[in-house]
Amino acid sequence: MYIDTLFSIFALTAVAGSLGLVLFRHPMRSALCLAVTMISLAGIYALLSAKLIFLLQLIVYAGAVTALIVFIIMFLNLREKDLPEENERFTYFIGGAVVLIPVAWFMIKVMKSIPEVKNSIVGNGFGSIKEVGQMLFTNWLVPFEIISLLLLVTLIGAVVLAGIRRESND
Amino acid sequence: MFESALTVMIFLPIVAGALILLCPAKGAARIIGFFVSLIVLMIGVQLFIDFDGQAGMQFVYSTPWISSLGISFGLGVDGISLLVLLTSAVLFPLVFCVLKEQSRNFYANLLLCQGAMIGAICATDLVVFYIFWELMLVPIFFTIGLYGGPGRLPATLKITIYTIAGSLLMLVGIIYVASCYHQQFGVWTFNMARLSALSLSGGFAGWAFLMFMIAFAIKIPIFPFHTWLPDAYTEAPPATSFVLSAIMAKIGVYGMIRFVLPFFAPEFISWATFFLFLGIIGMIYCGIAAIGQKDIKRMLAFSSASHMGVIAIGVCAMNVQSLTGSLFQIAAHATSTGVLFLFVGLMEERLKTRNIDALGGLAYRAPIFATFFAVAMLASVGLPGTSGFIGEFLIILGTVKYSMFLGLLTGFTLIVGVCYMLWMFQRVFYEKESETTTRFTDLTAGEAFSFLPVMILIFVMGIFPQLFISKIEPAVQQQIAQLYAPAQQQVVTNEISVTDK
Amino acid sequence: MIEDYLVLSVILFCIGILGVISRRNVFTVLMSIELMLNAANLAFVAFARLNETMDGQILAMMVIAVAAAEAALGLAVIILLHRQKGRLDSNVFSLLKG
Amino acid sequence: MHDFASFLPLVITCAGALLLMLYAVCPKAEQEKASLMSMGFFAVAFFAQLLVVCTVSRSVFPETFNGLLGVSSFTNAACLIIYACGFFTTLSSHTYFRENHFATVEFYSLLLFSAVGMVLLSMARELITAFIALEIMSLAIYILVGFNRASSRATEALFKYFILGAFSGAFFCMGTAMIYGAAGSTRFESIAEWLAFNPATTPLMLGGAFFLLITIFFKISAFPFHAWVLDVYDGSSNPITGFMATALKTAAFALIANFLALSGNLHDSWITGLFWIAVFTMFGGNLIAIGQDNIKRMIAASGIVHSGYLLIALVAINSEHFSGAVIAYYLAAYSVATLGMFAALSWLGGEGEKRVNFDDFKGLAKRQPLAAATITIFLLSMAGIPPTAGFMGKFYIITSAITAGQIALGVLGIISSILSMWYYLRLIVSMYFHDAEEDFVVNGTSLASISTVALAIGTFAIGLFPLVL
Amino acid sequence: MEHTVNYLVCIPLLPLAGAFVLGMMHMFTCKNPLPEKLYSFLAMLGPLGSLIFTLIVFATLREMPAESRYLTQDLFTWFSVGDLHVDMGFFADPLSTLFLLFVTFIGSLIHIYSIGYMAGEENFGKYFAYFNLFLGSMLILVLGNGPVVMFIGWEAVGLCSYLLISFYTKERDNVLAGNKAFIVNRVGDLGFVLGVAVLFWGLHSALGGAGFDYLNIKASASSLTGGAGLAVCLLLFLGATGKSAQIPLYVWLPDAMAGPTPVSALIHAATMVTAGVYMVARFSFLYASFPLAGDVVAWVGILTALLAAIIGCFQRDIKKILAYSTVSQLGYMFAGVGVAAYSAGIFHVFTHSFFKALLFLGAGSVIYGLHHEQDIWKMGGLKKKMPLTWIVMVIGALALAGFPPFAGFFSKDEILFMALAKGHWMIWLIGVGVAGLTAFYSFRLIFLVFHGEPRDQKSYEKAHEPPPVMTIPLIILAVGATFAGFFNLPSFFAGDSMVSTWLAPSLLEHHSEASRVTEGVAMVLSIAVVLLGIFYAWKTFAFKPQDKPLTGFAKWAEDKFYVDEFYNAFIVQPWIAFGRTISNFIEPNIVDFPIKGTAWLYGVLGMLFKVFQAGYVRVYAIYMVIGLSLMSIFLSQSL
Repeated sequence: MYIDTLFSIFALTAVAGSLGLVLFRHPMRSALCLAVTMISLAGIYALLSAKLIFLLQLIVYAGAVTALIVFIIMFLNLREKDLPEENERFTYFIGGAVVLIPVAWFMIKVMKSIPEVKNSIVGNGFGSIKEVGQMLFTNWLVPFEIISLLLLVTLIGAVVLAGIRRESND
Repeated sequence: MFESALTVMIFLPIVAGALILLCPAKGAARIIGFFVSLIVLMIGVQLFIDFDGQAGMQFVYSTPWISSLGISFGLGVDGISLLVLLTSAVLFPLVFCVLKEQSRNFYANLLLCQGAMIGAICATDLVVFYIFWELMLVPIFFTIGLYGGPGRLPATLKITIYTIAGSLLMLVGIIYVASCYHQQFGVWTFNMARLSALSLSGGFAGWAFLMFMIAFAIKIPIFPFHTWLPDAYTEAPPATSFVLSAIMAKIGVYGMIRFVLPFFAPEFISWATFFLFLGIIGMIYCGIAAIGQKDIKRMLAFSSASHMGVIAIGVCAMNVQSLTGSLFQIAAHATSTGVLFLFVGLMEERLKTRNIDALGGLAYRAPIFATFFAVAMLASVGLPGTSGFIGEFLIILGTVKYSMFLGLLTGFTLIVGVCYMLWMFQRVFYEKESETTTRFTDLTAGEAFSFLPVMILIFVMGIFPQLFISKIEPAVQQQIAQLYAPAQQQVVTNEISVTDK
Repeated sequence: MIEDYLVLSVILFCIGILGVISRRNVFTVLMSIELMLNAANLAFVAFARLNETMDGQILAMMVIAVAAAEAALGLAVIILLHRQKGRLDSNVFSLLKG
Repeated sequence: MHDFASFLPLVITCAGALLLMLYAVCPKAEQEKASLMSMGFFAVAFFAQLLVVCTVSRSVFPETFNGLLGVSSFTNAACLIIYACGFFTTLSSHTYFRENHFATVEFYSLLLFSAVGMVLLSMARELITAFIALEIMSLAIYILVGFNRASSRATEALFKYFILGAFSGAFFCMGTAMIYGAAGSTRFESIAEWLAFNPATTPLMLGGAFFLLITIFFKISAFPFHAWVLDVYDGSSNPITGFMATALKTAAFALIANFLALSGNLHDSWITGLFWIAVFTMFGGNLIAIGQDNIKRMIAASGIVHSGYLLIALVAINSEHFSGAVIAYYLAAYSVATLGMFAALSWLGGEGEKRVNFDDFKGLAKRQPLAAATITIFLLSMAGIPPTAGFMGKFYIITSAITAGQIALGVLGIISSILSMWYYLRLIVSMYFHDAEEDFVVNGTSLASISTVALAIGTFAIGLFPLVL
Repeated sequence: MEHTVNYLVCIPLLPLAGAFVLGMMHMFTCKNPLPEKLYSFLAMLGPLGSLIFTLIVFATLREMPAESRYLTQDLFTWFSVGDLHVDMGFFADPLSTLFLLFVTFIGSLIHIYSIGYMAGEENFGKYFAYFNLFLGSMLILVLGNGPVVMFIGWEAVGLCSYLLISFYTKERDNVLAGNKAFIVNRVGDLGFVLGVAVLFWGLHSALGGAGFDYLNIKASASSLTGGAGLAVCLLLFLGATGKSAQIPLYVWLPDAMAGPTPVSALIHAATMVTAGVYMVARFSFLYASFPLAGDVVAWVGILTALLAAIIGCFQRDIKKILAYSTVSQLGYMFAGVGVAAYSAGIFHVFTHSFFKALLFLGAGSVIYGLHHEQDIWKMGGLKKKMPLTWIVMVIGALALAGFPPFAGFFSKDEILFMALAKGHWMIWLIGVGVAGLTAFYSFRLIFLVFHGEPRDQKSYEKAHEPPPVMTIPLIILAVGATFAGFFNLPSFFAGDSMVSTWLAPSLLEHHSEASRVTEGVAMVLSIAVVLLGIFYAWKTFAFKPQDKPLTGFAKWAEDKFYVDEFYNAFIVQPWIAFGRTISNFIEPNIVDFPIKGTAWLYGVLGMLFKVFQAGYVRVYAIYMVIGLSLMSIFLSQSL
């Protein structure tokens, strides 16, 4: 089926991207790999009939967040000597993988416990902007509202931490 | 006696102590402390006079505190606690009279300590008991740490952590007992009398029993839980050593009689021989250790531990005579060894040394002091006619009933005591005068008059012990009867596994 | 099969964890965390598909928002760190220890 | 009273946060005024909450906010604690920033924001709401931790806390996803319904709860997710450390208790796990605390131990009639003592927190007897010496454990509290039994000293009149 | 018959009150002492008052019919716990009255003597305070209505003994001797207390809560079963060996001579040391029912007599010789009571108190005259300088040696004869041998001190007869030592055994009859042995005796067979060494080890965990992941 084929492609890209993200030494390359993963995931969301999420993933993640990260990397003007050597990262990666085997095994076991459902595109309203939006503003109003608080906090935080500060006792 | 007499006895010193801490006047502290303790003494004596030996728990005061767990602020006195209470009420003014201690802080701590101790003695609710029981350690910690000798820091940490370790374990025991009651009767209560209906054994109860026992064994202390004692008693200022040995250790014995016997009767009966044996080992071991000491206070510390071993033996022998003996000895020991600590304090105050080898010939320079010291010492070795004899005799008599062999071993207390005491007395008071001793001055009239009541008490307790015994004996009879009575409500406790699925 | 999606989510999640523990570069660590959040999102969406309720998608949306906020703050932190030491090696920041 | 009244304190805090944020923009804004304002907001919120506790007898309609937020006596108690913590933290901050000059108005705004997050967290009856509240709280706290940009220690603390916090947050998401997969909803109500017919050991539910718990364990610094706590406490400023140690823990415990109390089913399936976590947390914390020379690190480590005690209570909670009273009481007792400690440290720490080690406080009792006495009271309370609140808290916890049949846990808890005695006493020894090496000059009476005394009195008051129960 | 009187208490109370008054006076004025006359006067009031009351008691008892001849006075309940009910009360029967009589009488005499002996001493007042205290205690011991009250006196006399032995406290040896006396006595007291305890538990059902006094004990004694009864007897006898210096606890008595000589006379010869005999006699009803215990008593007694006599033959110190002779004579007494010849034993106590007090006081005069010289090898020829002392000493020695018709002869012979009559011929044989040794050493003393040439000219020059206040008591005692024996003239000499008859109601005695011929032969034999002893002493020491170092057995005997050294090496030193070991090693390193070890372990783990806090954020993440991993493993099992 084409869904499965597409899934395989997206999945492989996503995994490859994520591996690249983790293993590339320079953050710029990692950031690009992250973008690849994000985009693959967006495709997967589409396969899962989550239209709105598909859009958001592309706009917010692949777009805004990755761009922001890339921007900051450029902004900081990182040179080779600023970056840690990290020759040991493969050792840690493999060691970590060994440690993680039980976790992964556990999680996969958990995930595999679900009933076998074949994925197919669900038509109509499922996952569309209107339906999701309706739910968001009725049932899920509270989280939506408090996310605004969260963003406010982030705003202040970014200003306080990285912005110009007017010292209190000037 | 007015209804809230006990409450006053507890909180008057505590409040006065807090006030002393807050008020800046330095000189007044000692006088305030003295008068407060005097008031407590008068209430205590009046209480003793009004006490009716046959009437069980008296001067009861109770007000609910935490109702969801059935905890109430309950106070009362019965034959078991009477003498301990009397001791802590009567001997305290002495501390304020004789020692010229440093600061108001010190007196405040002493008053807090007295309040807490009286609280622990009078409490009829286990939680209230526990609170006071722990509370009384705090002033001890501070007085040793602030006013003790050169090795005070390790000593005070050791006594504090060691005894708290024991008592915290007891807390588990207390809660366990109450929860057993809850399990069986469906109500929460920490009231001693109601909990006495339990007679726990088996399963976790055995551990709970040991938790109680170890807490009290550390406080008493019973061998081998005594290792905090020599350091603490030696490094503590004299008043604190006095309080520790004269009263605080006794509350351990009191607790054992009051709580362990009724709650864990079957366990206690089956463990009694073991603890009795520990008491004997402690008595002999500490008695022998006392011989090797060069520091007179350290020697007294070991002596005190040795005597406490005897008192513990009396409890473990579990009959009317031995138990009465133990209770009587609680008061008697305070008048003898406790007072000896004060004497040594005086001596140290004047001579700045406690080293036995540096002393000698004190008796020639200070006959009154020597006489008083000798009286207390003889009481401590249990000379008939002094307070020390009755208790020791009853304990030995009772232990002989428990077991001839153990009785024989207990009898060795007669010998071990005199060995170190006489040798010490010889080197300190007799022989040639040493250079240090020439600085010594005899007791002043004030000091002599302060100690005189205790000296009289030593003889009164030796010659008219029935005054005291008649008030405590019925309660002891009842306690023993209850111990051996087939438990009316045997609680079978199931082993509760570490985790429940 | 839905579970394939979930397994993918698990794999990404684990790779994210590996990123956090194997890297010293602060940027990469931050991105690894983003990856983990994405993996969780994938699980949300997959479960939403499985349960055929859209709640999961809304949840995923929320997570995206939170992840964005976190990323923003994280970048601010990185700027701060860079100002302090001029380096982005996480091991450089070990003043507090013991 | 109206249902919304229950949310009034939250609204007040939130409004306060926003107002202060706006005030920060004002060019004449002064941080000292801001501190007084936030003090006022916290006080008003506290009394509003008190009013709510005393007057609202009905519970909120389940339909309100679609059941995503809920109010119970336990959340009320937790909110009270959070507001009080906020109040006393502002008091301490007010004094702290007399000698440390890096505060701005935003500081107080963020403080209020984090309180909002905490309150939301304790009220949340839905997982993603909880997650967002958690993030509000955490992000605000991260910023507060790193507020002193000039200090490399603060920055490092911020960095560690942020990375690890975000890392653990991802687990929360994953857990939520799994629970959503299992129960089809993330609302507590629906989960409880689902659990009524399905075992809690259904793999997805088990895994979901597991990942959720990991995040909470991280926030309450349970072993082995504890390692950050020392460094972060060490690096952040005194008032914030106090706030983190108390309010944040309260909120996190409120969430975990609410969650586990969903159904007996769920709780029972976690007893074994919680048991071991509690044990390791208590003992690990103790062993870390023993080697510390820095008071803040010591308190951080002791905070781990206290989390262990609270986990005991979690093991022992009875989900049939969950009131959370034991947990709330212990949190209150712990908060009072810890806040008091940090208030005193804010007051005595001096410029740039120059006095932080045990040795720095040698002889304090001779120079500042009142301060030494109050610190002693707090330490005794933490150590659980009667008649302080800490003792009663410990007493309730052990009682609840034994009542629940967890005797071994009770015993281990007690053993751990024996072990903890050493490092508490060590500071007292330092203060009282050594001679002073400096004068401990502090500039006059300050709000922190007042709050120290008030909290010291509170320690006894809570201990002697445990009204919560 | 009315048995309750109200004046018994006065007998012990008067000296005790005297002791209190004197003690207080001395304590508060010891820097500038009051005149000695005042002390002397006050000190005499107590003993004399007691003597008068004793005489009243005696007279009252004589009025009573022999079967129920006793007086009691219960003051108050001393203590009453459970079944145990002890009244503070006094009890006078013929046995105690006999003791009262000679204690008060000799006590008074020695008080008078002391006034002279102690004149000019530093602690004159203290001495008399102690002396009065002793007398009061001894009277409590004798008068107590039961074993527990008796124990007050029993311990108090031990205390006085301690105080008076170490009277010259500046010398370490004196105090050590005092300590030794007290501690050894305490070992005995252990036996006493345990004996009383076992006795009580043996009888408590029979007593049924009645007072634990002699009358009730005697009434219910039959309920005492075999093992317990034997244990009671042996334990009580252990007490007696302590107080009365028998094997194995005799070692303190010779050292006790460190005290002033009148003290030795009164306490360590005449009165206190006989308390053990009194006690055994008091419990004669028990010892009579458990013959095995009696045998033990008799054998211990006679062996002590032999051992002490042998040692006594080789001592140089005049007081040590007398001390060993006291031990030896006490051995006789125990042999007597052991073979159930209670009245004979008690009678020997009675006569012994006269002649031994006489000998000690005489020795005291010699010492006083020679300014505290005690070595008999440095004396000699004192007959001329101190004729009166010489006469009384010779009387004393004859009485001690058991030469007829002096007091010792009748009492000792009675014991020996009773032993023979009851079939204990070995005891008799040893007893006779000891009699010979006794004669030898007592006359060795006489000859070396009073006869021959003065060996130390300097002290001889200064020697003088003591003042009358000392000599008058000597004369009175000499009269007593001469004639006291006639109080109990046996039927062999057509006497009426007055003392035995008097004592009969108090003692449970079965008289065994033996033929007059046996009695006569035994008597002649013992007199012959005594004469042999005196003759040998005369031959060896009367003319130019040689003070040469002893060798072999004699050396052993002179060094007391190294018993002290044995005790020292195997009990005292290990005890002290053990004490030091405990405090230096065992306590800190073994008993305290769990505590210290825990603290150490705790510290080490703390350091370890400090290392774990590495400070790297990645490491912390790794901890989390490891934890996660372990928990996953754990949880996987339940999937």
